[in-house]
Amino acid sequence: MSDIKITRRGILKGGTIAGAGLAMPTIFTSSAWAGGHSGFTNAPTGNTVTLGFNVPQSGPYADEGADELRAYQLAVEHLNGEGDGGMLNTFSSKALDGTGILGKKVEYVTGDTQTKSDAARASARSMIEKDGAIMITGGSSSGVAVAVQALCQEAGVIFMAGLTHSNDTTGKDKKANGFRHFFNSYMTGAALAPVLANAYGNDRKAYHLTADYNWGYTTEEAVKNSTEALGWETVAAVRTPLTQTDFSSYIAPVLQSGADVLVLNHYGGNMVNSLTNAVQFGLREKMVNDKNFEIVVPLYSRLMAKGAGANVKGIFGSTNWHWSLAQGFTDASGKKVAPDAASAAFVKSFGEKYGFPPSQAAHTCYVQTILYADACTRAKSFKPSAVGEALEGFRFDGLGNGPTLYRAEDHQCFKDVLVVRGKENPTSEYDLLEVVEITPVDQVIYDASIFGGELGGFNNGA
Amino acid sequence: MLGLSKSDIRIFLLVVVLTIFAPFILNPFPEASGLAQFNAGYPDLMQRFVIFGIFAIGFNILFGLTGYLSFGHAAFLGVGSYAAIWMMKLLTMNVIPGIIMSVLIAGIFAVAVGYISLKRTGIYFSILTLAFAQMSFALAYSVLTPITGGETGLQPKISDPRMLDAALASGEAPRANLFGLEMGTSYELALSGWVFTFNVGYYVAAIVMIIALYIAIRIFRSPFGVMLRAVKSNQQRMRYTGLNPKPYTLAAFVISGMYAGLAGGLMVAMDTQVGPERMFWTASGEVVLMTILGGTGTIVGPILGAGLIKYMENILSKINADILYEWFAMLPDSIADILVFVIYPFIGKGWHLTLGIIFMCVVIFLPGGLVEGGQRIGNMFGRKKKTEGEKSSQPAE
Amino acid sequence: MDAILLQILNGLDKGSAYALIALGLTLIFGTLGVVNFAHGALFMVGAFCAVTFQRILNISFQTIDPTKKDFLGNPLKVDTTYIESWLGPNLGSGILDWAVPISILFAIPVMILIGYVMERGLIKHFYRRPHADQILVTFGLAIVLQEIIKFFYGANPIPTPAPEMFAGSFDFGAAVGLAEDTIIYPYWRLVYFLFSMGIIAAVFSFLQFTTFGMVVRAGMADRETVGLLGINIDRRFTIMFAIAAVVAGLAGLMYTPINAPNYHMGMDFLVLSFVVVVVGGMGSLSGAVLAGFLLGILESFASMKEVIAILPGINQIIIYLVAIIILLTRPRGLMGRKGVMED
Amino acid sequence: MSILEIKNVSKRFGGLKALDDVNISVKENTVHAIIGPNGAGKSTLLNVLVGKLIPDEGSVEFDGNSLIGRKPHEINQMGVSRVFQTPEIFGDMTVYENILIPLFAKRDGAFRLHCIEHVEDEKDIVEKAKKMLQDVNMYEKLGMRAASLSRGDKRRLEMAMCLSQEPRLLLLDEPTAGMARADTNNTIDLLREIRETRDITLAIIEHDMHVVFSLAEHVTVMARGTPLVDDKPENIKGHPKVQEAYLGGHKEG
Repeated sequence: MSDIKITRRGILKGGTIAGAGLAMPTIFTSSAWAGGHSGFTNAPTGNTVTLGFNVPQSGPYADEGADELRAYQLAVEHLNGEGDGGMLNTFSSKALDGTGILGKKVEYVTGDTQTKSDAARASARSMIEKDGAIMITGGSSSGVAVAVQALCQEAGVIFMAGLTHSNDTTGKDKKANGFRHFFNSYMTGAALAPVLANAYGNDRKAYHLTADYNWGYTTEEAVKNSTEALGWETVAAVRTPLTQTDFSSYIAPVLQSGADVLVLNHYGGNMVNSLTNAVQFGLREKMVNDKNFEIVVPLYSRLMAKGAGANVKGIFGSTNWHWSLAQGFTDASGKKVAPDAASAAFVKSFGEKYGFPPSQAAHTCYVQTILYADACTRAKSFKPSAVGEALEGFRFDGLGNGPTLYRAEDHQCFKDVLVVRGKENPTSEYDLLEVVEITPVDQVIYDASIFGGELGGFNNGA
Repeated sequence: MLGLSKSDIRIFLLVVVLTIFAPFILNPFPEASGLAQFNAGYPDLMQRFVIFGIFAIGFNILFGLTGYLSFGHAAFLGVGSYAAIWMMKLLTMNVIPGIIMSVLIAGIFAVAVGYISLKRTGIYFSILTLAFAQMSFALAYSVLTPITGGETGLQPKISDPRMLDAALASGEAPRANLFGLEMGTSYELALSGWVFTFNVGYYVAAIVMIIALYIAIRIFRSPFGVMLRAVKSNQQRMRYTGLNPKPYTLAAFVISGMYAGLAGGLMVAMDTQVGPERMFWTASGEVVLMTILGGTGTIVGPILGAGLIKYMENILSKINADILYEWFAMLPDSIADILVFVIYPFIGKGWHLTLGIIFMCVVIFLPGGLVEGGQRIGNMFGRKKKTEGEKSSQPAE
Repeated sequence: MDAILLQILNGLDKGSAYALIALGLTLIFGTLGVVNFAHGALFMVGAFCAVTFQRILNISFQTIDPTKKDFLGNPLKVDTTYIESWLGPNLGSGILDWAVPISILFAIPVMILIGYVMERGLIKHFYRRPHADQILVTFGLAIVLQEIIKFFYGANPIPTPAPEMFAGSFDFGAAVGLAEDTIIYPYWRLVYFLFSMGIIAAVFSFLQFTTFGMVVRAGMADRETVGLLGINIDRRFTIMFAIAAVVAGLAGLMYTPINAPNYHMGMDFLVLSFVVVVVGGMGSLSGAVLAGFLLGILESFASMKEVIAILPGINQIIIYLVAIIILLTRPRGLMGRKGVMED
Repeated sequence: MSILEIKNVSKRFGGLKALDDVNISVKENTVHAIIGPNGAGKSTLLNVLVGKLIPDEGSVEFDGNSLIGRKPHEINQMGVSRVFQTPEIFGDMTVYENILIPLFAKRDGAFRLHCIEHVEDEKDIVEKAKKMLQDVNMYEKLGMRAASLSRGDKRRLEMAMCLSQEPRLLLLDEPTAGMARADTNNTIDLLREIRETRDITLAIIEHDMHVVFSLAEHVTVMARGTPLVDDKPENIKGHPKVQEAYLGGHKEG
C-alpha cells in the first residue's frame, strides 16, 4: 500500500515503472480520454511514443492499405535514425535528427479500417484507448477520413489524413485536430481543365458518370465547373451506384447523347470497371462531332490503374504525386523537367526496401508522418494544440511536391498538382502513368470559406 | 427470484457478474507483457461487446424462437442510429431521448417491413427483408444524403441547434452524456502490472444490455415465447388450435427490430457517428452469424457469438508481423521466422481467414454453437446441471 | 427507341451473367437442398483459374536491357515469357493473347475437383442440418476461399483482357440500317452472351434428355422415393454439385475480360444471385434463367438517365424493388414449386 | 338439436366437382361418421368445415353461426377442434408445452402479447395441463420431445390437445388410419370414453367399418362428392346404395 500511483498505459509500456502496487482509481470527469497530469490525451511519459496507423487491410482497398503501411514503417525507421533517412535529408525543416520524436523512440500500432467508417473508428479508438496512440493516420477513402477525423477531435489526438480526396475532409467536415496533405476534388478540377482544353480543344461536350456518394458529387462539381469555365458543355451527369460492377448500361448511351468526352468520376474498383467497360465499348475509336472521342479519369491511382491494365493508355487524370518525378520528364509543351531530389530520395529508400516504387498513397502517408514528427519537434511538445499550431501556416519544401503550405484556415496542404496520362509504352508493371504537367499551386488555390464547415478549436482531451 | 426459474437465474446472474467484472476479466495480461495484445478490456471494445450482444439477443428472439431468418436486421440498427444522432443534433446530447427515439423509430420501421415481409415464409421472407435493408443502405448512401450525410455519415457539430442544451463554452465540443456524466469518462485502476479501465459508457450500455437480456429471458419463458416456438414448430397445428400465427410473428419481428434499434441508438451514444454501411447486407449477415455461432435459440449464445466475432475483428486484426517477432524474440531467428511465416497469414490482415475457419469448425464440431461447447466442457467436469434450460424445458415442480 | 433497344441488348447481356450464376445456385438448391453461400466464391475461383493460367503462361526469364532504366535508375530488367521464346513471337504471343478462352480447358478439371471435394468433404454432411448451419459453414468456406486467393493475388483487380480479335465493338445500328454508332456492342460481351446461352442449353438438355438427368430431376422432386428405387442418388448429386461448380466457374472465367477479377467479386455477386434465384422461384431452373434476364433488363432500363431524372435513386434499388413486387404478387417467385425452402 | 348444418355445399377444383350439393346435419352430443370410398369428397368436406377451403356455394352453420369465410383459427375459437390423419403436434417442443398451447389459446384467444409473465406463474393453466396429461396417462412423459413419442402416443397427445380446449365439436380425420388392430381398439375405447364423459359432438371421417360401427350413432355415406345415404349404422350395413358405391369404387375397409 506504499506506493500510490495514477498511471497511463504509456508508462507501463515504456517499462519505467515496474510495479505500482495497489493504486487508487482516479476520476477524470471532464473529458473522454484525458491523460491526467500531462494535460492531454495519451501524453507519452516513457521513452517511447506510439503512433496509430489505421489503414484498410481487408476489403477492396487492402493493397493500397498495404502500401500505406509500408510507407509508415519506412517513416518510422527514418525517424528513429535507421535506414538511409529518405526525405528527411531533403526536407526543408531540419528539426528532426533521427532520434525519434523529441528524443522518444517512435513505436506504432496498426489496425484495419476495412474501408468502413464504423470499423475504422473502432480500430482508431482501440489505438487511442488501449495502445495509447498519440496520433492517428491513414485511410483510403473520404468516408473513413471524415469519421476518424471527428473521432480524433473528440478524443483529443491529432489526425493526419491518408488518402482522402473529397472536398469535405477539409471543407464542410473539417476539424481542428485533423490535417490533410493530399489534394482534393477542387484542385483536381482546376488543374485538369486547362490541360484538357489544351489537348482536346475548348468546344467539347462532356458526359459525366459519377459515383453516387459525397466524393463523387464534389469531384463531378469541380470538374464540371472548371471545364465549363473553359468553354466545355456538360451534356449529362449520371449517378452510378457504389455497388455497381458492370457499367455497360451507363456507358452504352453515351455515344447517342452527342457527347465527345466521357468523364469517369469513379475511384478504386468502380474506376477500374467503368474504364474497362468504356474501352470495351470501343468509345475511344469513335469520332463524334468530327472529334476523337476521349475519356478522362479525374483521380488516378497507380495501384488501381494497374487493375485496368492497358485500358489506361492515353487517358488523362490527376494525382497527388508520382514516382516518375524522381527521374524527371518532358511535359506536354515539350519542356524538360529536372528530376526532383526529394522524390528520388523517397523512391530510392522505398524501392530498395520493398523492391517496387511507392504509390501516391504511400507518399502522402510517409509525408504526413514526417510532418507530424517535425511539428512536434518544432513545438517541443506532443500536445495537440501545440502540434497543430506548429503545422498551421507551415511552409515547407523537399517532400516531393515542391513548396507547400499547410493552410491555417482549413488545415489543407496547397502545392502543385500533377496531371498525368496513361503511358503508351510502359516498361514495367509500375510504369503506367506519365506526368504531363505540373499545375502550379496558384492555379488550384481557393478561398477557405467556400466549402463551409467550422474548424473549431483544438482539443487536447484534458 | 425475479420471476425466473432456478437455472435461468443462474445464467442471468452469471452474465451480470461477468458484465460487471468485464474490465478485469477482459484484461488478464499485465500491461507490459507481450500477451497484452490479447487484452480486450478497453472501453470501445467492451462497449461493442454489449451493444452487439443486445443486437444478437434481439435477433435471436425472432430467429431462435420463430425460425424466421431475417437477412435485413442491420437496417433497423441503422435506422435507430440515425434517429439517435438526429435527437442529439436537434435536442440534446443527453443520450436518453436519442435511445428512446431509436427504439421507437426502429419499431415503426419494423412494423412496416415486417408487415410486408411476413406475407411470405422461408427463404422468400429472408429475401424480402434483405431487399428492404439493401434499399435502405443504397438510398442512405446516395439520394438521401441530405438526411443521412451519405458516405461520410453524420456527427454532432458545434453548430447544431441542440435546443435543450445550454450553449457550449467556446472550444468545447458536444459530447454524449447522461445528465452531465460523459460517456467517454473512464476511471482507471492500476494494480502492479495491470491497468483496468472502468468506463461510464460501458456501464451504461451494460446496464441496458442486462435489462435487455432480462426482458428476453422473460419473453423466452412467457406464454408468448411458447407461442413463438409453436410458430417455428408447426403453424398448421397452431391455426387449428385457434391461434393466429401472423400477429405473433409480427410482434416478434417488431420486438427484435426494436432491440436492433436500441443497439443502434447505443452505438451512437457511445460513439457519436453514423455511416450508412452499418446497414449493408454484410452487417445483417454478421448478426445471423453471431447468433448461429453462439447457439440459436439459447439465451447466452448470441452474446457469446457477438463477443467472439467482435474480439476477432478488433484484436486479431491489430496483430502485425512486428508484434509476432517481439513475441518470439527469445527464440533463434530461424525458428522465429518459421513461426511468423506460419502464423502470419492468420493474423492482422488475415483475420478474416481465421474467422472463416472458426465458422466452419464450430458448425462442424459443435452443431449447437458455442453454447454446446460450453455444455460439453461442463459435462466433462461431471456437472450434471444443464447450463441451458432451453432444450430440456421442464416445468418447475 | 434506339435507346430502349440498346438497353434491352445491355440487359440481355447483363442478364446472361445473372442467369448463369443463378443456374448453378439453383442446381445446388434444387438437387441438394443446400443454401450454398460459397457459390459466389466458386464464381470467383473460376475467374482466378483464368488469372492463374495467364500467370503460368507468363512465366518468364529476365534479361537486362542496359539502354533503359528502372525506377531506381538501375538498368531495366526485361521479362520474356518462355512461351514466346520457345514458340516464337507470333505463336507465343498468340497463345498469350488467347489465354482467357484457352484457360477453360484448365478450369474445367479444376472446378470439377473443387466441386467434388467440397461436396464429399463438407456439404454432404450438411444435407440434414438446418439451413442456418448450411449458411454458416458455406459462408465460412467462402471467406476461406476468398482469403486464400487474396493471399496469393492481392486485393487489387487483375487485368485479364480478351483476345485482340474481340476488342472493340460491333455496330448493331449500322447492321440493321439505323444511324451509325447508335447501337454498339462490345464483341466480347456478345461472346459472353452466346457462351451463356450455350451453357444454359447444355444444362437443360442434359437434364431433359439423358437418363442421368431424368433421375436427378426425379430426385429434385422427391428424393426419398428415388432413393427407395435403389438408385444411388447420392453419387449423382455429387456429380450435379460438380456440374454446378463448373457452371459457376466458367461463368466467372468468361467474365474476367468484362470486369477485371478481384478476390471479393464473388461476394459482390452473391446477394444478387440469391435474389435472382428466389425471384425465379426456388427449385426452378427455368425460373432462375428467366429472372436473370428479367432483372438484367430492368436494371438496364433503370440506369437510363431519363429514368433517373424522374425517379432519383431508382438505379440503386431497382433489383430489390422488383424482387419485392414479384414476391408479393407471386408467392413463390416466377416459377417456384410449392413447399421448397418455405419452412 | 343439430350443432352443424351443412346445406347445399358445392366445391369445384377446375373441372372436377369435389363436392356436389352436400347436405348433412350433425346432431349435438352424438358420434357422426362420414364414410365413403377414396375420392368421395370426405377430406374436401372436412377442409370446408375447418375453414381451409371456401365452398363455391352453400352454407355451413355451426351452432347457428355461419362458418363460411372464417379462418381456421376463428373456427377453432368457436369450439371446433380437428384431429389429423397423421398427428399434427408441435414436434420440437415438449409434451407439456404441447398441452399448454391449446390451453392458452382457449383462454387468451387468437393472439395475446402475453410476454412478461412466466408460464409457470399461470397456475390454473399449469394445473389443467398436468391434469389433462394425467387423464391421458402421459404425465410421466411430460418432459419428452413430442417428436420422439411413439405414433400412438402422438395420437393421444393430439387428442388431449384438442380436448383440453373443451370443444363442442371434434372433427377426426381417420383417427385409426395405419393402426394395428389392438391400437385401433384402444382408440375406439378412448373415443367412446370421451363421448361418454363429456358434452361433445364427434364427427369422424373413417374408412374402417369396424370403427364406424363400434362408435357411430349416425352415418353419412358419401360417393363422388354427394351423400348417398344418411342413417343409423344398423340401417347402413345392408343398404344397396352403399354396396353399390363401395363395389363400384374401391372395395375398402
